[in-house]
Amino acid sequence: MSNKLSNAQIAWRAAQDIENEAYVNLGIGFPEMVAKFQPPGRQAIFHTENGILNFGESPPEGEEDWDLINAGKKAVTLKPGAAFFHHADSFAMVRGGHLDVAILGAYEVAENGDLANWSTGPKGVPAVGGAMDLVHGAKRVAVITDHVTKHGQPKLVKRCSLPLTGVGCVTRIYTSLAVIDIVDQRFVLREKLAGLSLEELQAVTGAELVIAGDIADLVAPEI
Amino acid sequence: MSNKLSNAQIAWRAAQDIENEAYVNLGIGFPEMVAKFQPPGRQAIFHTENGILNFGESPPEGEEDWDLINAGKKAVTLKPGAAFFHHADSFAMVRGGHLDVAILGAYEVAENGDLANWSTGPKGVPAVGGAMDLVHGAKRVAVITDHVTKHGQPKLVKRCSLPLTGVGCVTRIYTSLAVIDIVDQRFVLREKLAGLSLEELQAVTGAELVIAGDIADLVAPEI
Amino acid sequence: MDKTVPDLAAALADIADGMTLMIGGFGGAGAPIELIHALIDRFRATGGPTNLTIVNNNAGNGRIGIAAMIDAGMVAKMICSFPRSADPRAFTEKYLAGQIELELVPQGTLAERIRAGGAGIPAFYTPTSYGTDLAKGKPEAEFDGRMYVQERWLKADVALIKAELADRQGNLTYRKAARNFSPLMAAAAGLTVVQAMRVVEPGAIDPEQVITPGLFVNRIVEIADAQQEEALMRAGVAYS
Amino acid sequence: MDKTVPDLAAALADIADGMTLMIGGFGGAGAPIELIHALIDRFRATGGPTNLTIVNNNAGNGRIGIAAMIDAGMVAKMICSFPRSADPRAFTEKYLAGQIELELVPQGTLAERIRAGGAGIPAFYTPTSYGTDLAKGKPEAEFDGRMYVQERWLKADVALIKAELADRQGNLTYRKAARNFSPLMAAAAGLTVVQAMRVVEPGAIDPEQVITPGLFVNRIVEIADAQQEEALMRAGVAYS
Repeated sequence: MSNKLSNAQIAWRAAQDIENEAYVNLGIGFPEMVAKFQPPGRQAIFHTENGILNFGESPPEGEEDWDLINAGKKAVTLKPGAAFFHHADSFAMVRGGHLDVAILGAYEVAENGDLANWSTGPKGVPAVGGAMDLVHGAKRVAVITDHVTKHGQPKLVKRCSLPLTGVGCVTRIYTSLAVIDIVDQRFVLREKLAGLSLEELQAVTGAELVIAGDIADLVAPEI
Repeated sequence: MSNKLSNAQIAWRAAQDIENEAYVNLGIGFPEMVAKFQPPGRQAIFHTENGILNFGESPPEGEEDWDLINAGKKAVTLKPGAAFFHHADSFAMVRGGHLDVAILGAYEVAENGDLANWSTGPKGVPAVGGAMDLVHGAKRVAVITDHVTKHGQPKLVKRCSLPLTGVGCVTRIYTSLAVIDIVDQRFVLREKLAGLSLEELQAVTGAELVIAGDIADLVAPEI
Repeated sequence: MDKTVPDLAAALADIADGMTLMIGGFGGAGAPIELIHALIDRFRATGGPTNLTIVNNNAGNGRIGIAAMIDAGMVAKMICSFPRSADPRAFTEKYLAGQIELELVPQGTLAERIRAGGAGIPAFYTPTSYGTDLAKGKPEAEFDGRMYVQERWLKADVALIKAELADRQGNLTYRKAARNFSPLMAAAAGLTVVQAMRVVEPGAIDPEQVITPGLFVNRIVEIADAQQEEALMRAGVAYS
Repeated sequence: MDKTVPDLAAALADIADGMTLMIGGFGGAGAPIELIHALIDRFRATGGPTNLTIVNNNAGNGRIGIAAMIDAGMVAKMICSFPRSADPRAFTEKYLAGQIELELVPQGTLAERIRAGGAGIPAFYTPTSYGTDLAKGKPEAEFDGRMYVQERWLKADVALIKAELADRQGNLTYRKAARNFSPLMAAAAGLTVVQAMRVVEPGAIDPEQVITPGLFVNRIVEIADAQQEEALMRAGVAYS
């Protein structure tokens, strides 16, 4: 086993928790990868902020219709039973709690459920998109992320240092090393890589990992 | 000339002030009569609260479609260019100020523009419908009414005694005796029946009639 | 994904005493008569559901639909804008006898409160009702020199609505002005139950022509020969 | 009633310095390229309109559309959720040089503020942005134990939007996901200008399928061979 999961493997693991027929929004970028790892026999219905429900994969290159795109401005296709709607109706679905799952990326997640994923500080051009809406938009808001930054610093922290996207909004985190729930403002460890000791995991985590019940092995296929 | 205009004649007079291609909402009951007195060459577009724009007259008896009704629950027809929409969109049109004219009935209108037309007091079953929305819903909110109650009491008053529909919302009043604008919280007389003296009109009006400029004769054809 | 259920009884399962029900329709247009009458049947057979709060523009007409629910004694409270009709006996009698509660809401405010309930907007400001008895006790605020009343969202446990077409995923269209409150109610209820004139396969409704997207719908029952409330009224039908 | 105008110049008449313009589209889908480029032409010929505030989800891409307006120096302020794109040079350069103002609004809040502007709702509460930098200075309130931020309506002097079909009375349909913000903007602007792929006679659009009813529309110009912004981008076209 490699010493951490790849992004594709993290996305695979997150996909295993999406129920059949769930309504799901995947944040732009890395989270979009979750769609292709739905377990056999399950079919989620995907929502995109710009006004489509039940869209499918990208069309072959050269067959794009640029009036049929997702929130990341990628060309998509439609599945049978798709619907178009305007932006206020789209965010009524989000803000109104009609989605079952939203899966987002993260710069930092704090043990109190706070998420920072839109701004790395005052430099450059700020851009927020739909992130601040989505964190209040689903019955379950999950994060997928590498466990540490590219400099090796913890991304799971006691309190976020970067500008917040939302307060107390994250309920589960899938990382390259572990699966962690946020319960009563604490990180509760559910799964970790088999080859990794609890001490090693704690050492790269910025807040205490609570043990409550069995810790399963985090496993994902080679992808 | 009769000593007062009939309801049909009041409706006719109000119809003369509706510009060609205006978007208009007519309150249920008496105000609905205004639609049939549009001057030749003018065609208003009528809105009904329950979600139709550009509806037309009632169909012949026996040809009603009871899914195609107006706010008064009367069967209507559609004109070319009609549109259906849901109730929130319908009242977005109203509240958002997208109608040019709303014409309503009245129990009382006060010189400060207050209107009472939904409740005659605490007895019986109260019902408000769309009246409180419509009074804030048009660039011009006009009232059509007999000048006095059936007991001969003024309906144009200094301050309303009945429960209000809206505050300071009425801009013009068409009565059986006169046409009156509300300007700076005063009744400004514009037209009166030729056979009626100013003193006679003032005697059946509950607040001072201000004279500002010429008073035209109020005339309407026999209908 | 198939949200169709075999019959009215399955469609109405889990509707319990004390719940708030939004019922689509404006007058007879859009009134889900078969769903309502099946719920009355259940009440007669089992004594429940009762003590219901009903949200609709009106408070029933004659002896059918919502009026028949009131007659049957299932309704504790009406939230509506216009509890009058051609034949308002059912509500009027109970109201004057103090046996039913009324929350009177201006029609546009009712629509917007339901829309807010579905859209996750807990409160909004409207000019409607400012300075009137219906604004009493509500917060007021000034914006850009004009006064407004704060209104709260309205949600329900269940919505009962009537659609023209429904695909199995719950995408809906409505017939003419039968649309009215139904798309708003579908979004504002925890459980949305639809009676459709026709159930079609996903893909049969043009995605640009869907009025209520399927994620707002939980159960669909096909009632091909659905009755129109106004037509029943004029035929003198009574369900009380 | 005929709201069509003969050409782009007539469609854009009365757009003046300092105005707020809502421009439809999300990325390239729904971007009214011909209206935008004709406005740039007018600016180059006459020096106006300039000092504009533009409302759009994004802040332009490449050297066309809104990016070309920014490059031309017509834009004083952007109100948007995501001023990034495949090629955000036009905005980025001016922003970092302090030559353009940015009001950053979460995407759903932007949509709801525009919707509120059209619907006569001066303010509403949303959970979005609570506890973040984007809520700073805004009133907050608790409803049912949860905290919310008060947001204000957003209106504009002019909306520029792209439709699929327009009848002469202004009833509109949109193509696929090109709908996005356009129906909201049409309602929130004092003057709504539409470029339509095809103008049809009243009655040609099924009343149940109208997305934007005509009363929100003031002027329609038919641009049958309208360009798609994303396709122009990928073809390397520049209008700056």
